[in-house]
Amino acid sequence: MIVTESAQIIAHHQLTEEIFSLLLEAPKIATQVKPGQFVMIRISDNYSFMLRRPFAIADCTQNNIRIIYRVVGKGTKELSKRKPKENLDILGPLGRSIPNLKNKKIALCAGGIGIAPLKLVASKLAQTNELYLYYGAKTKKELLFLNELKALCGKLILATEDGSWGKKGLIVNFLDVAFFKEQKIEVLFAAGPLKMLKNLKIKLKDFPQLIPYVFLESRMGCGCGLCYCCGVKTINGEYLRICTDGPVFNLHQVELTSLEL
Amino acid sequence: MIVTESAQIIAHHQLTEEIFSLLLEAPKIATQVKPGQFVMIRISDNYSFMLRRPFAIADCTQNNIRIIYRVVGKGTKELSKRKPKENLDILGPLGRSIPNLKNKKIALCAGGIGIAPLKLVASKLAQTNELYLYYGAKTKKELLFLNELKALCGKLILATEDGSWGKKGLIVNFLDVAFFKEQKIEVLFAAGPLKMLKNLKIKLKDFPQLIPYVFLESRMGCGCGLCYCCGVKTINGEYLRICTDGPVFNLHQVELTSLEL
Amino acid sequence: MKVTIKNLTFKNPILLASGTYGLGTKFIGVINKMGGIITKGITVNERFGNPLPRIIETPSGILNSVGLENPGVKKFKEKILPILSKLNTHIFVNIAGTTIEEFIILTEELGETEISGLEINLSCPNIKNRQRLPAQSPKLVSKIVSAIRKRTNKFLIAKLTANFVDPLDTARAAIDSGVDAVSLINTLYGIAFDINTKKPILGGITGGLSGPAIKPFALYCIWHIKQKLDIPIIGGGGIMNANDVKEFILAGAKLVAIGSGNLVDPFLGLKILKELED
Amino acid sequence: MKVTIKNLTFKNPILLASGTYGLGTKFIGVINKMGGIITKGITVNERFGNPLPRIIETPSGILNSVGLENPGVKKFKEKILPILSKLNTHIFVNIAGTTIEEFIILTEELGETEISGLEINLSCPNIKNRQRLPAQSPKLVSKIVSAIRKRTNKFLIAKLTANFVDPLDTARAAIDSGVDAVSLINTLYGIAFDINTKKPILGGITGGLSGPAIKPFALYCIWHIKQKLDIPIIGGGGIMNANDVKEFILAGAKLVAIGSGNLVDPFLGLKILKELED
Ligand SMILES: Cc1cc2nc3c(=O)[nH]c(=O)nc-3n(C[C@H](O)[C@H](O)[C@H](O)COP(=O)(O)OP(=O)(O)OC[C@H]3O[C@@H](n4cnc5c(N)ncnc54)[C@H](O)[C@@H]3O)c2cc1C
Ligand SMILES: Cc1cc2nc3c(=O)[nH]c(=O)nc-3n(C[C@H](O)[C@H](O)[C@H](O)COP(=O)(O)OP(=O)(O)OC[C@H]3O[C@@H](n4cnc5c(N)ncnc54)[C@H](O)[C@@H]3O)c2cc1C
Ligand SMILES: Cc1cc2nc3c(=O)[nH]c(=O)nc-3n(C[C@H](O)[C@H](O)[C@H](O)COP(=O)(O)O)c2cc1C
Ligand SMILES: Cc1cc2nc3c(=O)[nH]c(=O)nc-3n(C[C@H](O)[C@H](O)[C@H](O)COP(=O)(O)O)c2cc1C
Ligand code: FES
Ligand code: FES
Repeated sequence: MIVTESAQIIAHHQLTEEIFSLLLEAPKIATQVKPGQFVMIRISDNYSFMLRRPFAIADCTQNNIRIIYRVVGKGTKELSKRKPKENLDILGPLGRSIPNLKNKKIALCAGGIGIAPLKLVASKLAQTNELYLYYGAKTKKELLFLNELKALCGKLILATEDGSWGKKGLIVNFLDVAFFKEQKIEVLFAAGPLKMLKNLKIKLKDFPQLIPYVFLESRMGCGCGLCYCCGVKTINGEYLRICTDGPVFNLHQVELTSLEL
Repeated sequence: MIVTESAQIIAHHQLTEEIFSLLLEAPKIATQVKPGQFVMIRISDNYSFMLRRPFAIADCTQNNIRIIYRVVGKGTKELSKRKPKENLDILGPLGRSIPNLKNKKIALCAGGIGIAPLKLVASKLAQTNELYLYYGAKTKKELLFLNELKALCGKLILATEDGSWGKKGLIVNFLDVAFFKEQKIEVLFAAGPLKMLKNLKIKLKDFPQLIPYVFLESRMGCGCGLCYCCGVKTINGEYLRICTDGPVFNLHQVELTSLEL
Repeated sequence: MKVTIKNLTFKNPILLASGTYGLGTKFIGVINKMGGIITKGITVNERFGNPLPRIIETPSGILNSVGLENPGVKKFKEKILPILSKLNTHIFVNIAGTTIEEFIILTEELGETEISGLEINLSCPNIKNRQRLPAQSPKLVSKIVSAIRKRTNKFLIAKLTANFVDPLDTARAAIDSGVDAVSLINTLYGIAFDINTKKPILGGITGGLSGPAIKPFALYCIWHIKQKLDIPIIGGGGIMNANDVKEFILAGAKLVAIGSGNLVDPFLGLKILKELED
Repeated sequence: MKVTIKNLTFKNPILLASGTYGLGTKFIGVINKMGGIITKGITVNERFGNPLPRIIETPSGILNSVGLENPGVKKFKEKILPILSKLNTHIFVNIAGTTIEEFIILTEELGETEISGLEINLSCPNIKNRQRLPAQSPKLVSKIVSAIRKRTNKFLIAKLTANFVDPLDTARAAIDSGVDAVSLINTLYGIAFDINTKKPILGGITGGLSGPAIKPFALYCIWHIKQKLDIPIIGGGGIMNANDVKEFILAGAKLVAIGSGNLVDPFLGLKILKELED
């Protein structure tokens, strides 16, 4: 059941110049969370920030949830100023869970802050599946949580755009058809910038057997199916709600071009 | 010259449940201040507080100015949350100086937070005049700066509404015609709630010789004569600007009934 | 807090405004406590709505260009109405025709169903290629309302606009033509530009402005009508708390509608109700 | 950043809007750097304005009911004009008649003075007992503008409204009747209630809504006119920074006017200019 909760900030750390980790005590939401879901955070109770901001749930325990976010605009900038002990009004859990998968070989492909939703996905799927993580970022400093991820995934393929760690280049380029075939990888979960998902879509022509799930983003009004403001066009031309039908979609079913923010 | 200044908060103390003292480093304004003047403080740079809030300058040194304020609404409440080291955008100095007076016997009459402007007035006038301070508040706790004031004024008459200190009752009631005559008190400066000024106006019928200056308040837009939003009706029916013609007026010249907020 | 208008009694004066609470199938617990809910605008044919982005934040406001995405009246009757008929409050379906004929079809499709009434959407700014809103012309308002009134006995609300028209004129036309209440103000026209791309930000180019930003203007419109015309008004525009509700009632509204506030907090209706009861 | 319209060249596109920079006698250093200043509205007779309070804050906006307090055109010419004539920028006097005859008097009094032009205030919402604003009727706009145009060669600006009228219609009327530019949007209608006293807060009961709250609507109005009519527009409504200025220019404004922003910061014009130059 979706609820609003006044969540106390337990910890708030700056991980890189732009990326922050926010740990919130939100038991009413935490007890319900499924991987793939997100929350909407109210940045402030004044009207300078009318709209809540959506963030994936990156970690979840009995009482707490963690958000990993990048400062990109005025809302995330303001959020980054919030201090432990302060409270934030959050709405959640929102969106649908990822499908229930067992005994599969699954690839995860994270670009930059796309690691946030995939972290929780990985910790869930790792229990009953074999995971291969493809993880790319701009620089070494932005490759986060490597130890935790190593513990969850059988194999890690890392890349940075500047070559400061792992392979040099965009992570999508390192998805290898031969390897996927050989390892019998059947499912992919990908999260990252729209550009990455577009590259992925092209690349996937070579992976006809793979079921590619992707995390989509769109500007949101309500986050819970009331306003019809979020959406992604399906190949049939209708819109699906990212907030209630997603945020995870089969990449073959959706038109990424409809998502320009 | 009126300027805007990003003033650092040097100290911010809670004096009573509702009253705060705010010390600001504002050299560009401080060097120009004359008693009677005020500043306009921008509560926040977001648009929840479109209008600046006016406050009397209560103390002034080479570099610093002090504001004494009572939390009465959303702006002062927000202001009370600001911490030392933070900056506030202030506009000033605004309004006109009190008249230049020398070798006079002068009474000051402060009701509650009305002590704020009269404090600076007292420290200025004390240099060349003999001062009599009438100071009333709700309770003993709200009678502030008594030591400082004692050092400036030859005589202090104190009153509280609940009788917890000094005389019991409204301070205006203790202005005594016989005493004023006897002491040859020629000028009065009064600051306090509108209700007090109204009582004073009635009372003054008994003091025909006295020149009564009062500090007036009105909702303000600009604080500097641009918007015609502040004002007090004169006995001729025209409006004077409180921000540029005041805030100090001769009580005989103005219609207090025009000032209901 | 009961309010009665004509044959309908509302358990409290708070409605959930059209387009801000979906079709009425979510947060049923909230809906059932409200005076009523008005569905998203329903059109004759299914509409997929405008390209993204459909919503942006403005100072104390929201600009949206959803563009009436909805399943169309047939699917709505088939799939949604059965769910709504289980609700324990007044249900109004917001109908959005682009021609009189369409309004007539919508009325005929919905006029005999189990709903409490229809809100006639004469003022949606998010339809392309439309020169003027019907609610900008008292004549058009009369024509559409009369055509609908002839075909149903249901409670009728005219959703008017305050864009480029004096709503007193259109309110008079609507009431004279037989509606039971008028509802206003809908969103104001709005646009926003991206100064980097130099293009409008919204997928629909222009949008509708709502939220606290428009509240003083919304209050004015209601007060202004009420000075001249003693009619039942459903007031809205920027309601975010119980004090806002009280202001709208002081201005002359009999019922109020929460719009953008529902997006900020889907439980706002409940919270306001609680504040009002205290 | 120079802008030329007809016979006038502005050193930059930023004007100080009527009513928000007094009569032009204060902060001369700021005024001289601007493209121009428009004075507070001047009437035939001295006006003392509305009772207090005259200004209140709304979400991202300001509601004012100053009521055109001003010394009247005679005193203005005598005491203020000599000061203004020393300014080193364009000076426009905002004239506010309540009848055509008054507009004619104002034009005759000011049409031969050393100012750059007149802004014809057809849209001040703060005059009591006025049913409609002149700027709500294209016909009235034509009539007033034509009468003024006949009597002066000065640069003429029509200050229009977006309250209850399509400003495209009135802009067309104004231009066809001979103004050199139109200026909009003036304040929107607004009211606010004190929920304790249950009365309107403003001394003038109703007021004019300005500030960032109305910006998306103001941008819309300008964009909307510009789609159909290629005329010089002075745009304003909620300008608080350089990006806002850019948005208005993208919407189609040739010049912009800072209003409420001057109250928040009398140096805002300078600050925006600096931001634009960087
Ligand atoms: C389901 C979902 C999950 C997300 N999870 C994460 C996460 O875990 N970590 C993270 O860093 N970011 C995440 N994002 C993106 C994040 O919501 C935006 O970066 C954030 O809203 C930007 O706000 P802003 O005010 O700083 O940016 P501004 O650009 O100033 O925002 C302006 C408006 O655009 C919206 N907006 C801007 N960028 C996006 C975007 N990419 N997606 C949706 N709305 C946007 C904002 O919400 C706001 O309404 C997620 C988005 C969605 C839809
Ligand atoms: C020249 C001048 C000097 C002042 N000096 C002091 C001082 O030294 N100490 C002090 O505590 N107070 C002083 N005041 C009053 C102070 O400005 C108000 O208490 C304050 O603005 C209230 O703001 P708020 O947002 O908390 O109240 P709200 O009631 O929420 O404010 C709503 C609006 O009304 C205005 N307003 C409310 N009360 C007043 C008032 N009394 N005068 C003017 N505007 C008001 C606010 O500025 C704001 O725009 C002075 C006022 C003036 C005009
Ligand atoms: C996202 C969104 C969608 C809307 N859709 C509709 C609609 O379909 N039909 C309608 O009559 N009004 C629609 N409205 C207008 C609202 O019902 C309401 O009249 C308006 O938003 C003003 O109220 P507010 O300021 O409380 O939001 C919509 C508003 C928003 C914000
Ligand atoms: C306090 C105040 C007084 C005003 N007085 C006048 C006036 O006398 N004549 C006029 O044409 N406009 C007047 N206006 C309107 C402004 O010139 C401007 O058009 C309007 O405020 C919108 O711009 P803004 O949002 O930047 O304030 C006034 C506005 C304010 C806030
Ligand atoms: S954000 Fe409102 S429906 Fe998805
Ligand atoms: S507050 Fe603007 S003129 Fe005094």
